Amino acid sequence: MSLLNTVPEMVLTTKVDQLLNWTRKSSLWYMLFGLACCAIEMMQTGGPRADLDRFGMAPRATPRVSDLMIVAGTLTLKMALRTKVLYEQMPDPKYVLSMGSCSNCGGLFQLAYSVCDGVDKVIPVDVYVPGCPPRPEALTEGLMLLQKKMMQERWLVREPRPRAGAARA
Amino acid sequence: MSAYVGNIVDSVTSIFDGMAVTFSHFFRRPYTVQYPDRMPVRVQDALPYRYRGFLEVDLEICTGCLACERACPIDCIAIDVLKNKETKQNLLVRFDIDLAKCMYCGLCSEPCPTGSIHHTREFEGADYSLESMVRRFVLDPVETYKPKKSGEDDPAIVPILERGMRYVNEFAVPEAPPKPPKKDAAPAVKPAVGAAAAEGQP
Amino acid sequence: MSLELEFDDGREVFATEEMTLNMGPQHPSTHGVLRFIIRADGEVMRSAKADVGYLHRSIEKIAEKVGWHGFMPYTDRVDYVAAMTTNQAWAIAAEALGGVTVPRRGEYCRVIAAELGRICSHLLAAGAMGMDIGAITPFTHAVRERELINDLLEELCGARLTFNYMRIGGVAWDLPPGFDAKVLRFLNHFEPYVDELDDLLSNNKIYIERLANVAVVSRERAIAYCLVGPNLRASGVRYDIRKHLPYSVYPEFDFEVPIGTGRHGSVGDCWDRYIVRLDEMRQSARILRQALEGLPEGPVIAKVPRNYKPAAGEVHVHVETPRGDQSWYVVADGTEYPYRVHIRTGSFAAMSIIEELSRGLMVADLVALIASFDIVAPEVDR
Amino acid sequence: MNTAAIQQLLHERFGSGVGPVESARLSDAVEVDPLSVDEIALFLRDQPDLAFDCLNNLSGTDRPARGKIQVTYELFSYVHRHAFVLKVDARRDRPQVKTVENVWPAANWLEREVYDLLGVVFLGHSDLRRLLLPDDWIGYPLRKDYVEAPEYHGISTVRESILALPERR
Repeated sequence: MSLLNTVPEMVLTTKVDQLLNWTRKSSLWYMLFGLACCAIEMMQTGGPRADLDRFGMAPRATPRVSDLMIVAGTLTLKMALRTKVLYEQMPDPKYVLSMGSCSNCGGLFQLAYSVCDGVDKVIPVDVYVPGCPPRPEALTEGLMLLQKKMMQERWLVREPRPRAGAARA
Repeated sequence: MSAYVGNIVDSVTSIFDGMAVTFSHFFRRPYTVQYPDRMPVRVQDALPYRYRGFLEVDLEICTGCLACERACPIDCIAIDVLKNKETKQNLLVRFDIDLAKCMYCGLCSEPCPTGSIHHTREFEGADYSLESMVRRFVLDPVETYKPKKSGEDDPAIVPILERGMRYVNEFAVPEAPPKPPKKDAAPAVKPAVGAAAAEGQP
Repeated sequence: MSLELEFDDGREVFATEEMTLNMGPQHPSTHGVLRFIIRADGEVMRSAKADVGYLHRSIEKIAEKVGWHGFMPYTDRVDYVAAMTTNQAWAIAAEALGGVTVPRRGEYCRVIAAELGRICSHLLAAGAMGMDIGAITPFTHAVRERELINDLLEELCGARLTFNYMRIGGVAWDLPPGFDAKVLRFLNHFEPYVDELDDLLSNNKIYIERLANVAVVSRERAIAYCLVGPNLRASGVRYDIRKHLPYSVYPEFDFEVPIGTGRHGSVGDCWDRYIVRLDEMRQSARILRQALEGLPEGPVIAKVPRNYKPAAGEVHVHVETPRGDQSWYVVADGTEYPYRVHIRTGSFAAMSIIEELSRGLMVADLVALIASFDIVAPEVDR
Repeated sequence: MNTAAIQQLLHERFGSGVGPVESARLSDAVEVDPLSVDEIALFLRDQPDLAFDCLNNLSGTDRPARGKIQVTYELFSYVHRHAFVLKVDARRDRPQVKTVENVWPAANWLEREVYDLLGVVFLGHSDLRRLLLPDDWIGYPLRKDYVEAPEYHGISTVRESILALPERR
């Protein structure tokens, strides 16, 4: 029973799409993938002041039940291989938010020998949030940008997602 | 037996202690800041003056001295200065800052003589691609700023320079008052990072 | 399946087939990316081998590339939970090599910033410990209090986590106007809060049962494994770099060095390591009050050339960070780049003892053990 | 006890294996033979008026100009509250040092770290594996002549800067 990508575009399907998107965007569960400094800011974002629960976002411990991977911190080469495994374990539809300079492009650790310069070398990234580390409000803004992107997605007539590794090298 | 009862009493009282703290929060002021809506002021305006957000350059007062480019440990600033042979003026043809790579350390804004490069209190810059995070400040080549001996009198530049000098003074070392900007603004050769360290003299 | 009696101490345990568990590197605990390979016999661990390095960012090598001033932002990232003290360690090392004297007001600014950072770090340690044991509430409380300190530090230096506040020769910026009043107001709010955290957590029966008498580290073992800071003091050694190998202006302040007393179990158990941190927060508040009172006037930074070139030499610097004595070994060769920087951090020492301590513990106790050592993964890996 | 007095004691006991006090500005050290460092360490720990019960720091420094890798031991005594720095020079082409793991258990990980990053082999170490880097890493990155590999498991280790325009110098 796969209706995905099969239905021609019409009024009903767009409304169904919008409903689906709205439900998904309002219960975005993110995986706790705190790697380094940004992890502290991510925890602060989940904490009482910024309170991500307002957006229906809750931290999850395992990739199997999460929709979003917030890559918060420096991705080392040793960890990069594991990141790919974790990403592949997440069920579709899945999103990746790259938080902070290190996971955007290596940032200040581009000089290092053991750091993977940018998480987009390993997995496709949907939203980049600049900052070192981004303050909780900046992360919230990035998440809202992701929600906006989700709202524009077409489900019944959607385009195929890019595969892992097909991202801009 | 008494230990058994004691344990139960202990458990109940300690849970009660904890719950008392928890319930007291019913009567405290809510703590959550409802970003981005339902805020009395923008977060940016509530941030302290020293907040190190995104970098910004005021080209009107940039002397093209390349001090910021040299101070940056990770080369996330790129400046190109050309010398115009006819007017003997330096032309700023490129001033790019890679905000995706920047680590917001503030080392670049410290040596700036006029406060041209400075941190703003902006932090909202999330985007779908990295290319959009490069701020390219020079769209058309502009002449670099040359401080006048008699003091600035151009009404278009005075407020910008005032803002810049306020920035410089705020962060300046109290001991050393900010020097007037130097005149020579020829692009210097950047030292190759790591070259000296790689030579192994003990 | 073999049926045999295992432990010598009278506990009768049927040994079942040994099982290898993998914990991490991505896991819900709050200490960064660590991985443990656990060999367990049912619930009882035979050993938990730590596999670290998932956050090895080659900071020591980068020091050889970016120069003396440029390395300061990197020290923030060595221990991001308490970046101020790491800043301070690097500044002290570079100043010692270059023969720079810091103005007194600069030293006071450093102490104020460092002690605020210490409170910040211990708050996270206490909160994360509650969360790892299973109590979520203390964590949110701790994060809430942290926000207040973050606000203060943001006003002081413009960043919430990676401060880059100190410079070689002093601090980058003087205290902003009205800052001391704000810190005092925070302290007046904070000191009762520590008691509240005490109420919420410390004497909770479940909490004590989970922590008391778990993973006891004796005095001799703590020293042999080079445990430092609160972990060492919990084992009953009264040794604090701030007091016994003083640096900066710490000799001018009156504060106590809390040690573990074994109130609910034996000296050196997980509960002691927790309570030492809680007591240290109170002592930090005390130092802060004295520092604000005695704040001298004057410049905050000495004149240091932008092209800093200390003469050749070597220096060993010890600084008391929230995770204990951070030992820096810095070699200069007279150029504008350090020749070698090595950092032995508190978490590194604590990580190395876990394999030995884990023998005979329950699997669930491992999380309590890691939390009680207050391990921050990038501090292990650097 | 100061460094000179300790050097005197060591010299009396071990003879030619113990060098004179080396003064590098701000820090005095005594250089000893790499293959007898374990005996010297045991002596330093067990002699009652020395009682160095804690190995505070152990680090390696590559000195290609001299063809040596220097291992520095920083000792501390919680009994007498005094410190002492011991140094060992290993040959750069075949660096071998006796382990002090049996004397101070803290040396276990510290020596593994030096082995990992500088390639010094500690003879008699119980578990000499890489500590921080992945097991299949090639080379010893803290050596001065280390060259970064272009890629690791298909992940390239360099990232072209977005700022790099063709006309850039």
